[in-house]
Amino acid sequence: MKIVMAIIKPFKLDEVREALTAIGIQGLTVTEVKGYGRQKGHTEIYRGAEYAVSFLPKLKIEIAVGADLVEKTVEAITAAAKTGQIGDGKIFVYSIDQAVRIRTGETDTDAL
Amino acid sequence: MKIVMAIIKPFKLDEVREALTAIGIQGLTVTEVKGYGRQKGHTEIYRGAEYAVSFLPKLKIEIAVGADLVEKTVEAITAAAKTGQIGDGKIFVYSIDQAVRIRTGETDTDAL
Amino acid sequence: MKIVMAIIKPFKLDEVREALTAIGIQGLTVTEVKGYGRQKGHTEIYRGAEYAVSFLPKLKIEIAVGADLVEKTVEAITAAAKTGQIGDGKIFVYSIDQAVRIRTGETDTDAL
Amino acid sequence: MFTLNRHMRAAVGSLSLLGAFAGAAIAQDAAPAAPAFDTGDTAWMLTSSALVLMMTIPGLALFYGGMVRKKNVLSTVMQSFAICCLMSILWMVAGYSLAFTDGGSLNAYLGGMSKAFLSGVDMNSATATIPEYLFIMFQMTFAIITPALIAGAFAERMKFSAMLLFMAIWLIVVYVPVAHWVWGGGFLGSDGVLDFAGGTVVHINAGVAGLVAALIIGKREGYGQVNMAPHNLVLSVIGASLLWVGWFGFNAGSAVASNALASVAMLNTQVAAAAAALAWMFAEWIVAKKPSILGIISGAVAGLVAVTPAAGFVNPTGALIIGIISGVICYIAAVKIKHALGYDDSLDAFGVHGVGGIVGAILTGVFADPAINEASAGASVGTQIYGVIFTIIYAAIATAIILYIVKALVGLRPTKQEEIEGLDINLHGETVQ
Amino acid sequence: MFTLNRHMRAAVGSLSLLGAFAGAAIAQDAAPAAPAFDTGDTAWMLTSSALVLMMTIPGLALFYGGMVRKKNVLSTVMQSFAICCLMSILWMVAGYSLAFTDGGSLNAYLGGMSKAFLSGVDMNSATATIPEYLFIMFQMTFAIITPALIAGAFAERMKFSAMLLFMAIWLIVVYVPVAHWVWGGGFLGSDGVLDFAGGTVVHINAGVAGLVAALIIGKREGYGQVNMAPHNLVLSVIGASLLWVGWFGFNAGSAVASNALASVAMLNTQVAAAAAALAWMFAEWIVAKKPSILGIISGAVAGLVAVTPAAGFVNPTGALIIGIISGVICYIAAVKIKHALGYDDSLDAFGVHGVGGIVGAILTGVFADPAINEASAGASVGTQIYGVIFTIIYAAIATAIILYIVKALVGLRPTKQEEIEGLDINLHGETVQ
Amino acid sequence: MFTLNRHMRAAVGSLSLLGAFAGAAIAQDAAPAAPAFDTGDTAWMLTSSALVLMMTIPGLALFYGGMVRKKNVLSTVMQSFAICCLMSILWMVAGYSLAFTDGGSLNAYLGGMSKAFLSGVDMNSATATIPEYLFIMFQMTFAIITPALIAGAFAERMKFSAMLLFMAIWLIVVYVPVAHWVWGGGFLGSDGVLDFAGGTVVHINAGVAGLVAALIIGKREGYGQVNMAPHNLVLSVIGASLLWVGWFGFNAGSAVASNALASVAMLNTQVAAAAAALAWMFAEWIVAKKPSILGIISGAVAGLVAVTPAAGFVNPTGALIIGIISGVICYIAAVKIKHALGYDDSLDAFGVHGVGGIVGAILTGVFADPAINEASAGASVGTQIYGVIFTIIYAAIATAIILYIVKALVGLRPTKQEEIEGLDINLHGETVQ
Ligand SMILES: Nc1ncnc2c1ncn2[C@@H]1O[C@H](COP(=O)(O)OP(=O)(O)O)[C@@H](O)[C@H]1O
Ligand SMILES: Nc1ncnc2c1ncn2[C@@H]1O[C@H](COP(=O)(O)OP(=O)(O)O)[C@@H](O)[C@H]1O
Ligand SMILES: Nc1ncnc2c1ncn2[C@@H]1O[C@H](COP(=O)(O)OP(=O)(O)O)[C@@H](O)[C@H]1O
Repeated sequence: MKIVMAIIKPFKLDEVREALTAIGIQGLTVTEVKGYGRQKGHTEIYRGAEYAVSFLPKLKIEIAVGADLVEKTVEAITAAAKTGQIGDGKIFVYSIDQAVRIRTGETDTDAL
Repeated sequence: MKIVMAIIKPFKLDEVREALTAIGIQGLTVTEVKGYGRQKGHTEIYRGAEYAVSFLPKLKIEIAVGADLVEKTVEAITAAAKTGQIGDGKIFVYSIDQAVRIRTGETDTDAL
Repeated sequence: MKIVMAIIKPFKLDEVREALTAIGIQGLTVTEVKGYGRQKGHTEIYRGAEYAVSFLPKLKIEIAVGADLVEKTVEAITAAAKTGQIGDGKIFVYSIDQAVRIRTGETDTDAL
Repeated sequence: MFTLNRHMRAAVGSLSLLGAFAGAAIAQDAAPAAPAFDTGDTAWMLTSSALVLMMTIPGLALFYGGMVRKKNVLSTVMQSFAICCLMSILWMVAGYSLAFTDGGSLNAYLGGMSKAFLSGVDMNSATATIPEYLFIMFQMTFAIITPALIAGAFAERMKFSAMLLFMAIWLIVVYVPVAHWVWGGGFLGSDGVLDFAGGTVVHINAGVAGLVAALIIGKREGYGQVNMAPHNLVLSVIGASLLWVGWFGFNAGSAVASNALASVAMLNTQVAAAAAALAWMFAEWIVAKKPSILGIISGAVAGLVAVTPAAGFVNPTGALIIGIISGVICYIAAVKIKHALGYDDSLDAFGVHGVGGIVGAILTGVFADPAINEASAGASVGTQIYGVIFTIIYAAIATAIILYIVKALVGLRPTKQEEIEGLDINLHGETVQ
Repeated sequence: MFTLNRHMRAAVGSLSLLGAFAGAAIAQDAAPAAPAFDTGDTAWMLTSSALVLMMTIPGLALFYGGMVRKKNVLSTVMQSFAICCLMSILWMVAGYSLAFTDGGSLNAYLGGMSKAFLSGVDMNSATATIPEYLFIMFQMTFAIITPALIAGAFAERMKFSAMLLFMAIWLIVVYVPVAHWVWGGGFLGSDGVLDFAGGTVVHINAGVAGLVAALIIGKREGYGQVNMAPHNLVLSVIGASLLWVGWFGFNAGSAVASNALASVAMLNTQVAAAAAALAWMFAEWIVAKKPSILGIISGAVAGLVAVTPAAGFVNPTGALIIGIISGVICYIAAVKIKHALGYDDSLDAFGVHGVGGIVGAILTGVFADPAINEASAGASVGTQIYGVIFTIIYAAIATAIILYIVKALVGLRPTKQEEIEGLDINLHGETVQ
Repeated sequence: MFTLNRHMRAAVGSLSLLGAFAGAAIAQDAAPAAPAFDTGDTAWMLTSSALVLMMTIPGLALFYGGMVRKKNVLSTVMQSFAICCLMSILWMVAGYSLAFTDGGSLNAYLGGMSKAFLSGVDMNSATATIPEYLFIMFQMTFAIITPALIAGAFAERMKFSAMLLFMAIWLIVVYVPVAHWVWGGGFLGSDGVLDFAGGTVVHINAGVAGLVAALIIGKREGYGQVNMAPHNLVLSVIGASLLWVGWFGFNAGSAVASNALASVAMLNTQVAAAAAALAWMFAEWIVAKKPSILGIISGAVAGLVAVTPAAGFVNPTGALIIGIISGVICYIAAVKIKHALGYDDSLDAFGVHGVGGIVGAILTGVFADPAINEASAGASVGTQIYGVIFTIIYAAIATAIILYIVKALVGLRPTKQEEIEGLDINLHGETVQ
């Protein structure tokens, strides 16, 4: 089993979620985060005080999936979250040893 | 070493923390998240505007533990976080290569 | 590739970010979290109601880096985030299978 | 003196003209003979003006701001604030004159431009027992809140530029004539329509405009799928509370004097608001199993709206009944009927202000009590309905035309992406953290 | 005229009766001869009524709402709002009559029902120099805030339905009689107890009821273990500020006139609030090493409470001393004594309102100055203490009985899980995001 | 009576002295012959006092609190609240006496101590037609807001203890003398400087003190690198709105009567605020491509500041032009000039209050209209500039000296780590969740 973790632009959440449910994913967890990356350097002025906005609001999505679904999941996210403009975000994939559904005690892919 | 990551219902936090300290766990990190899962489909109406509430507030708990403690940790969380109703959450376990305590530079299980 | 995940004191963010950019890191993601650890036991009184503050505000930083950069990254964070006082936080490192830049579809270290 | 009322505001229009002339004459003849302003009446009207301004900023701004999603809260409060500024200037430049001066041969329909830029008003000009400058100020606060109310109907989805342009035209083309018809010497007042503090002029007018705007502008992106629950009802509670407190200036201030009529109008306002709030709350408690804070504050506003035309014509028992009826009917309108018909009046400008205004206008005809106000003797449900229908038709048609013009000129909505990302960051470059 | 004061409110009760009769008589004889209401006095009392309403909504709602945990903020502000609505109706239906009319043979203890539903009050009815409708309105705002204060004691843990039921019974069984005893012609007023604006009737009454409620309802889940720090003191600062501003209506409005007595009452209110805020702040700074915002605003409210019975009887130097003493004593009561005794009066309804009210009532006897008010000449510390003790005993016993009845009828607390998850989502189905 | 104005406040100072003596005399001769206070004037001044207090708490507290970072919001609102408390006591103890009594041979520069602790003021003391107790109260609210305004300049980086000490000294050394010069019988008033409601005394004074403080205290840690965007402009909108509403008490209350002068002052206030808000908004829209909420509310405050000295001297068209000019100039000052010069006046105490006050003081000389106020006949731009320059020089030098003394005594800034972590947790032990 794997966890696919994606950092995306906030307003893309609904499209990403729809793309994922379309490929059969039934659960995910979302966190509000701040991202620092290439999409930086933009300066703002408030009442004459200039500063560089370096942290931008992003959403982190975590999806536990069976290893077989990883590729489709990554593709679905890439397609749905892409605007083509800088700051679209990243996807990282890593392995998990175990998954448990608290309610039932089910494990592994049954738990997802 | 492993990280045990659990998604739980928010009001279960104190019980889970107590269960974990009872088995000797001394640290953990909590994040407010929104969960999408089977516990969905419930619709609300505000002033006549109906919509499906798909994201529900959850807490993510991350606990770094030595490999030997993983099983007990998972059991403790499962027991404390369970209500038996849909949406109780998940536990995921994955391996970490390294752990460092910033204050002292200690590493591995000494760092926890 | 690895993800370096650090829990630090909030006011250290700017110093850590500067230390990381100094060693060539170009992106990272920050989450507001609450930490429970040894830095606990401190009690507060509001209007006569005493209670133990067990969760303290912390920041979680996640940085995806090539395996070669891990050591320098951990050192940079340790140096910048350290105050020497209890509660400075932890660093955890784990492996990722894959990284994708959503905008371009680039993968692996090209994606970072 | 305490029989002075809005029904006789037609007279007040002329009165103020007369006052100005008289004042000028006195000033020429014997400068020191200032007009006999009543300091107590003046004190209450100064206070009332402050109270009614407070209804819009921060009252309505917060009431609406708390009900939208967090990404749109600043753009929502900005609407109320900007409308407050723009309407103030327009009222001074032309609005007051067109509403409250004699329009000559067209007087049944519109006033004239003799007091544009307040020319001809001076320190001796009087309206009833107060300085005309103060009456202008008081009426200005009504001209501010009425357009601001409309904005609730299209919250979260209109371009700021289009909103400003729409509101400017709407004030002159809709608000000003209707105010003239009822209070400024126009035909509705002469025909005996009773509207103590603005049920027709303010609430039906704004509510209908809101409904038309909601229909023409269309639904919010994601309506029915995305969670659009109020992001912070604490703000809305502050807003509703300040609306309630400010409404004392609105209703009791409409006596244009500090007397028993103002007193009973204040008490009626309190009783109707409280009764409607409880009525909505219990109705929701029964139907939806939980009494919501959004419900109770919406009910309070519904009661305040409904008692507005009636405040100086009915007794407290009448106000109690008006409150209960309006609370239940507005609950049904805002929650059930809107849902059934499927239009997206985001914050229920129509469901609360339109429906509440109609209920109140009609019930004013039912409960008007001559022991409270001599003018109540002439009350007639038929006349009230006639006033309501006329206003609905005019407001609906004129609003639609204005919106299509604005759409042609600058477009009504931001892009879909801007709307989904939020109006705060896209239209104003700011967010709430 | 400026010697009119609360001490003579007993007289006012009869006065208003007389006024009504007289008015009726005049009306019969010669309809146009309206009573000689003073427009200035009326203007100030209209304003005062608005100010006192603002104390409860949004003032107290925010003061309390900011101090609870985020999961309970909506349920907390909802309590103030719903109490405001329910008490308004009850006051109109029966409360005013029972408090301020003649109770016949029982008059020492309770008024009668002759003005139930405000029957018999008309446009000519006068209380002193203002319309009786206005006096009813002004007193209504007092009947609103008193129960609302109690809710601070059991914040975060009472069922909404039980709260409503308790408050309705409490108004009629506790507030109304005590108001009658002091202001409505009852025995405490006749015995010479001085209470300018409600130290006894409002604050001791509510504070003691709060303490009893905190004890009977029990501690919050997790009290002493879980972090219960105020979630957003900005809200509490807004609340405390609006309480302060609104208190001018409460205290200066209790002159029931626009005169020197109202003026000195306002100044005394300001001085005492400021002095108590600083006293609490410095006491805390010394003891706990940091001056907290919760401390300074609590101190301000303590000073406002303590000066309430005194505002129209003492001079500004007296107010200064009352402020300093009450700030220090309430700090000790709310922070040290409560902690030592271990009861959970969540937001210190007793520690601030109860204790502050007692301190103020007694010090009124000490600092009353006949140069400010002739009635001060009769001041006696003994009489003040007698009034305090009597009110404490009655409020405590009656509140306990009512709570046990409500408990038997509907139960007092939500389930443990509901309480831990938060009252907002469980009782009202809403949350702040 | 409606020609009474601030220009003649010199006279009012003496008047109040006279009133006191006269009152005393009357009281001796025939106790019941109370002075002829006007109940309407008194009602409006009671209301005005409440309104001006509301400007500082919660108005200014929120206006400022919303503009800082979240970690400093409580410390920011705490400043306004604590200043309110401390200045109230200082005003009663010595400030009022030093500002508004006769200073004997030094009277051109400072009043005397004859009314320290308000000794000699009694229930018969009058200022114009109102009780002197009320005039003391009204003026107290001005002595509260002026220091509170300064705090915006050094927001997010001053020690609370240092701030309190600085403000206490500043009130006595700067505010009190300048108030005496203009309104209390001092030389600026005698020289013909027109300042209706405090453009010079309040706004230039506070703005210049703020600039000097910003320079001496230095920039915030991370200025220019770290995001210092306002954390919650909803709070600032509430604040700006309550400032606006409260400003009616400030400006219309400065007529010290309920008359046509108060009425036109209120209308002028409204028109100037609205015009300046739109002017700033459109200027920013053109230059920075987006109309911001921070911009429109800053513009409104700029207009309110600029019309303050003019409110009772100009006609509404004059107010309109003053509004437009001040909105554009303050936009340039706060956004462009500050940026060019690089000082860190965090919340633009100087850019808005200082610059707005200067613009307003000078334009008062340009637009003063004798048809509004006879005193306008003596208006002179030269005299206005003379008053402005004198105030700037005095405020700048005195403020600098006070700050260096406070620095030597307790230090001005918290540690760097405390500042970066936030003042809320470090100075007050509290945070907003
Ligand atoms: N090395 C990294 N580790 C973790 N998160 C990263 C990393 N690089 C970028 N991110 C996240 O991805 C977001 C987008 O990255 P950015 O470089 O701005 O643009 P792009 O994704 O188009 O390359 C960042 O805001 C940050 O949240
Ligand atoms: N595949 C998944 N990956 C990540 N998080 C998940 C996944 N499935 C569920 N979750 C998280 O677990 C929570 C509970 O899941 P849900 O399906 O609603 O109920 P249950 O845990 O009882 O099966 C979700 O709200 C979500 O936060
Ligand atoms: N076992 C753990 N797993 C995950 N996070 C931990 C763990 N132990 C500590 N932490 C995080 O690190 C923070 C600091 O830990 P703490 O024990 O207080 O001090 P120190 O880092 O100095 O040992 C905690 O607040 C928590 O967020």
